[in-house]
Amino acid sequence: MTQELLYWQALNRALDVEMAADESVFVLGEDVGLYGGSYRVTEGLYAKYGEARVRDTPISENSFTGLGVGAAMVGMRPVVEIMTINFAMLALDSIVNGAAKIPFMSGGQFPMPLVIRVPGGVARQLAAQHAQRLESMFMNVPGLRVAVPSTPQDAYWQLRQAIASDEPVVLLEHEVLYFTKGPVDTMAEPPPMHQAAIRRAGKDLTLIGYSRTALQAQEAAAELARDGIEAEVIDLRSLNPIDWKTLSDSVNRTHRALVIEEDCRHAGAGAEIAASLAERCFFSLDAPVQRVAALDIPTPYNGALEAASIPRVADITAAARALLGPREKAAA
Amino acid sequence: MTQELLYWQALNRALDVEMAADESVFVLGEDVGLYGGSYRVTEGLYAKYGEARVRDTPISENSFTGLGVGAAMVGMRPVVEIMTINFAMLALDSIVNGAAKIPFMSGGQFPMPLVIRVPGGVARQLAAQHAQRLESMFMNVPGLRVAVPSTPQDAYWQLRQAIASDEPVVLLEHEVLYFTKGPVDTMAEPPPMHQAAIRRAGKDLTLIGYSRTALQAQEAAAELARDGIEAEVIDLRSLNPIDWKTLSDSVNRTHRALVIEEDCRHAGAGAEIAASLAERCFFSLDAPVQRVAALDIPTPYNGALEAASIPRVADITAAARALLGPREKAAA
Amino acid sequence: MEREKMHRLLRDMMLSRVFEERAAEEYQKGNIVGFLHLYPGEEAVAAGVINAAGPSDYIVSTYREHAHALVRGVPPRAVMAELFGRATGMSGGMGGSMHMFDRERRFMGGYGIVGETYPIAIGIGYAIALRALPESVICFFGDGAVNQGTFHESLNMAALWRLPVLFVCENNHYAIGTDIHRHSAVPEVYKRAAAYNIPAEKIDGMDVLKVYDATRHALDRIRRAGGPQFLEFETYRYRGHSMADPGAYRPPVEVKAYQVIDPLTIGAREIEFRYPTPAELAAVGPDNIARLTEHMISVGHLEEEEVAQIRKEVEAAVEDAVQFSLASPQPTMADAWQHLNSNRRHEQLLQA
Amino acid sequence: MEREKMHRLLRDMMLSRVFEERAAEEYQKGNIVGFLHLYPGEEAVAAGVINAAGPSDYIVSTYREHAHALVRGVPPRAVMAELFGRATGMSGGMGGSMHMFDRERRFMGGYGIVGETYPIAIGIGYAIALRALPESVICFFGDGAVNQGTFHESLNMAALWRLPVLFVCENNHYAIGTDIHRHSAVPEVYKRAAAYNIPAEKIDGMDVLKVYDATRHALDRIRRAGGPQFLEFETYRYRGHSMADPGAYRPPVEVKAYQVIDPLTIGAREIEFRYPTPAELAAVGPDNIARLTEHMISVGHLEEEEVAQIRKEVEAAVEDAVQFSLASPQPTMADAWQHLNSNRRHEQLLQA
Ligand SMILES: Cc1ncc(C[n+]2csc(CCOP(=O)(O)OP(=O)(O)O)c2C)c(N)n1
Ligand SMILES: Cc1ncc(C[n+]2csc(CCOP(=O)(O)OP(=O)(O)O)c2C)c(N)n1
Ligand SMILES: [Mg+2]
Ligand SMILES: [Mg+2]
Repeated sequence: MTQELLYWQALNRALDVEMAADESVFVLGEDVGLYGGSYRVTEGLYAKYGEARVRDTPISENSFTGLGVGAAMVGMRPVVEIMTINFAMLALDSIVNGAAKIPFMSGGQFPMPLVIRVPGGVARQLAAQHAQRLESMFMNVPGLRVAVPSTPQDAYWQLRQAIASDEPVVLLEHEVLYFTKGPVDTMAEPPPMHQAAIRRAGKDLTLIGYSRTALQAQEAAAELARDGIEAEVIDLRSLNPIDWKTLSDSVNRTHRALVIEEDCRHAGAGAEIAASLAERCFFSLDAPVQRVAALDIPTPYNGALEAASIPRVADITAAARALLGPREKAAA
Repeated sequence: MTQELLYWQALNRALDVEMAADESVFVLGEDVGLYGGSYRVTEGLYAKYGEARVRDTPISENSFTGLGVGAAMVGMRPVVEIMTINFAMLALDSIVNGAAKIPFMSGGQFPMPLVIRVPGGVARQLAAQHAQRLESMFMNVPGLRVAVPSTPQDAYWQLRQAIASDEPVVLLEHEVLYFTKGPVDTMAEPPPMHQAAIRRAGKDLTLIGYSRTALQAQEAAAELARDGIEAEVIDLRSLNPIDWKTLSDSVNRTHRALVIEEDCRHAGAGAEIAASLAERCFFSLDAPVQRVAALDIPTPYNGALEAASIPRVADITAAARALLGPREKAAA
Repeated sequence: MEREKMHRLLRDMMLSRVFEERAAEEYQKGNIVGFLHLYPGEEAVAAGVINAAGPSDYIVSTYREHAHALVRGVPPRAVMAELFGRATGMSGGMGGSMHMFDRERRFMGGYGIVGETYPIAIGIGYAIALRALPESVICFFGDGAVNQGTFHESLNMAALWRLPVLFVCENNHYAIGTDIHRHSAVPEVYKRAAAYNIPAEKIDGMDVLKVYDATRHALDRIRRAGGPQFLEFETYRYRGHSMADPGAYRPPVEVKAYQVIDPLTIGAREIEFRYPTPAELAAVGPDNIARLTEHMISVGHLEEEEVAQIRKEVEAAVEDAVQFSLASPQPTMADAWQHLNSNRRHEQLLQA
Repeated sequence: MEREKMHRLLRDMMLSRVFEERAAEEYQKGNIVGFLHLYPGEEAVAAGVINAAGPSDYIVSTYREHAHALVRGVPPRAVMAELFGRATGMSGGMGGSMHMFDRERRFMGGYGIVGETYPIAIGIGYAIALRALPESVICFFGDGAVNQGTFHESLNMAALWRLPVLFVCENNHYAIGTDIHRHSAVPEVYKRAAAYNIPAEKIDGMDVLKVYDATRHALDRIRRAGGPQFLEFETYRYRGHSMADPGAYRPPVEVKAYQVIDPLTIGAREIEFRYPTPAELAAVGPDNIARLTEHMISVGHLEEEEVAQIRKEVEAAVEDAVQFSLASPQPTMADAWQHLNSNRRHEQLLQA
């Protein structure tokens, strides 16, 4: 059954379905209950499932995330909401040294059916401390899976898959996407949680994005199409693991790749993607894999500077055109 | 004046010189005082400078690191020792949201002459929680400088430069290097803190390492030389900023690059290096930039598995040989 | 207390109130963007505490810090221009509402991550102690912030090393939408300082004279005896947590109870948690402010007409701040890079 | 207390002691590598607390957890093999000294980052509370660990939601080389629980019978009344913090003072903070162990010969554990990957 839903509603629906189906699923975080969630994702659940299963926590990120870890070890399926990713650094020990390592360190004795939901990214003028991205940080943690839905449909699917998974999953939700709308089919069989999606087919170059940048890549592709440039757009959907096959198949066809990331460029998420593709597709690349990334600067509060510090659609189209330049030369 | 010193002694000497010269320099961390430091780096300083300037702290990483941030804002020059990098995740908020952002967020009003010393890397069978690397995590933070000395001389120079700097510097010290010996010239003019060093000249390929892997690269190069392969070895010395010019000049000459990192491969430090070199040297590369990296697995306690989980010299020589394979083909 | 001082307190509180209400208005117009956490209802704390501090004391504040900055003497122009993100703002437009700094006035910043003020404050305190200076640090935080691990860690160190830090809890009973009884096992915040042997008191934070006196005494004790002190001020915010919060989680009856404290109730509309219209704003009046006003009039320190006069003055100052901000230049990307690299000094980076 | 129970306590303490001394020896031989934190001196705590728990209670421990595992009933073979890094170890050789887990016995792991046990414990407690089961969680931590932010955060939540957690502080007066008076503003650890309204008691941790009784009562209170309890046990470690610590920071006179508690002083050499030679090890004897021994003899629950008999038994068990470990296979890299992916179940990853 397909409905038009907002991104937050899709997440809300996914939580509701899983909580109704399985008593071991519970939600906790700051203001997820009575208040209804900062981005409304948990709206209505407190009334429906009660305060024990929709638990408002004190401002104690490391400990309530660790609480989720402990509960997951004994078979609960906690969904921890860290109000925004900016506070996730406080909880990093519980995530990295707890959730990601316990199954391994114990010699495989314990499951870790823990989901950590984190709204993040650069929203609108929230300034340097409230505009973290951190995707590369989570990517570098073995034992952690990182999903980055860009559409309401993926938000719905991937949150349900994350809850069903016995591995710890970090779900990075982009703050700017909560009020975007899209069709959600609640009956269809979802693709694997980490499978990349080709959002648009094209032969001239491959644009690679995730979360918000996947949408920007599609906008850029539409604009490029007006000039006769056919960009293929891949939405990664998962940053760990990464669906390399879909990526290299595309790049081997287009011979050019542009990675779009909101992470700061230096050692950001795009570095891994660019490095791996440059290696995997070396002999088929006609130009260096390029990155359109955020500037290596803390996010300024000022609106114009903030906007200039992260990728804009115009940056993507400009980079795409520049990337195609050498091809013409090579062909000539 | 040149002396043979152990790596820890060189650091100790650097602290002593700076503390003697400037009253605003003080040291703090767990067991840095009475106990003399886990790796002896602060040995003797408690007796010489007293407990106020060599401060033993409670086990409260986020707060004592933040204490350093506050003290630096009013002109002190704190040197915080986080006993090992494994505990640095607890202090990440103070480092990332405090030290790295305050100078910027305040519109340039505050200096941040803070040094954070962190022993880290994979030592010997300390298991998953005590074998973090995290270099890519620090690299991704704009506003933070990251130095990675591999020799006693660099340890001495870079710690002194870090203390003299008004920018926040993370000094990553490798636990395995503390008891390595080398000449230290205390009078010579040091190179810039972030300048890479060519440790060995060669024409066939460029091996790029940092901290412990820079030494492994030199060992590998010596071995390759026996087979007539002349590897150039670059020691990065700094991970943020990176001395791209020295790197690309070398790769443009050798046409092949191998990055050696102890970070886990997926989104590790090597990803940035490989991605940037693949981009900068695209037209002069004869083979893909390759990485020899740690496996994407938490570090096993078992000794043999631990050793197999991080780069060994044999892995480097094997990768170097494999990398040279295609050249012969191309030449043929 | 001398007349002069009381006038100062009253003016500061009125300026804070008018400034914040105008900020809300400018937010609705789109001149201010992002998170905006306003202070109405809590003015007695900022005015009482900061007026009791000396110029060589340091202030460490939170994301709800505009009033703190104003009371500290930062010109309304610089505060408003920061909210507007202009180059003339306190932080050059880089920090915005949550990150206001003024080095000269020892206003050491507003911090946006809950619990960050403690370590910064003890760091400044440590520097003071090392240099044996007769200075103190005032560390602000809310009732919700008390549950962050840094509270525990930092208070322990402050007590252990006898650092000159005054911990000031602005207890407005809520961490966003979570009532203190739902976030703290011991809701009497000041009692938690006992775990570190830090002397602590609970004070009516709606009474600026009590706030001022308690702070003076606490700072005196720090100067005389050394070591930290702790003050909890019970207060209340009339608005939602931020401009994004409708505040629907608070029972109207509770809000009413706090109004009773207030001898005048002109502020009533405000507490319905709609954003006030300009007309309503004009009608917004005293409460903790009214209390001081009444007191001053009753002891003969103030005439009715003076109140109107002060209000006119602060309104003019705020209007001027808005006009100044509107006319101020936007910072450029070059400014941003310069701020980032402000501490690089003479060092030349290699081609990076 | 019945004879049976006392015998059990004595045997557990002796096994723990002998096991740890042998581990030190195997460390010196190179069969054990990495950090090795030993427990001699503190056995009364592990034995008393864990024997008072039921099989459905959970244990969350630190990096100094071998004795906790042994008392919980994990075969010495599995504990030793883990120290040896063998596939037959408690954690398959993946965890080592600091990370021992036994799911079946509800031994929920040793954690190496100070302060990690609190959140894990309240998480398990939360699960128990949600399911309304008659179970508890025992959460171990040291005196140094009390200063970590998670202590504060987790105890608050445990109290707020009345979780069935018994917090157990093993106060051996040191965080590595830092004496409790130099790391805690309030060195009476149990008093700090008052900040969360958690009932707390301080107990002589050198007296296993007191430890056992206090734990029983605390667990009873949890079962009857719900909500957390807090016990502080004063104890002492005779060795350095780990095998890498010569312990030179402790004045000999202090160590002597703790020996006085001990009716027999055969352990004396150990506290010179050299690693004991095999000959010395053989001579190592009781202290808190001796205390129980004396008591049992005096009340007629034990004969002198029985002591020697038990010692022989535990020595044989430890010898057997060492031989077993030596003969055990090393884990392979395939094992490591399998442990990492143990929870992937049927899911097929795309070619990654
Ligand atoms: C570490 C962290 N967690 C969560 C938030 C989101 N947040 C911002 S303010 C706030 C409530 C703080 O309450 P309190 O300390 O009482 O201060 P008040 O807003 O009432 O002045 C929360 C949860 C944050 N900024 N930082
Ligand atoms: C977060 C963190 N910081 C520092 C360390 C290093 N460290 C290991 S044990 C220890 C002392 C802990 O003391 P205590 O809690 O009293 O336990 P004890 O070792 O005395 O049993 C320290 C500082 C660590 N493992 N984790
Ligand atoms: Mg509050
Ligand atoms: Mg201890």
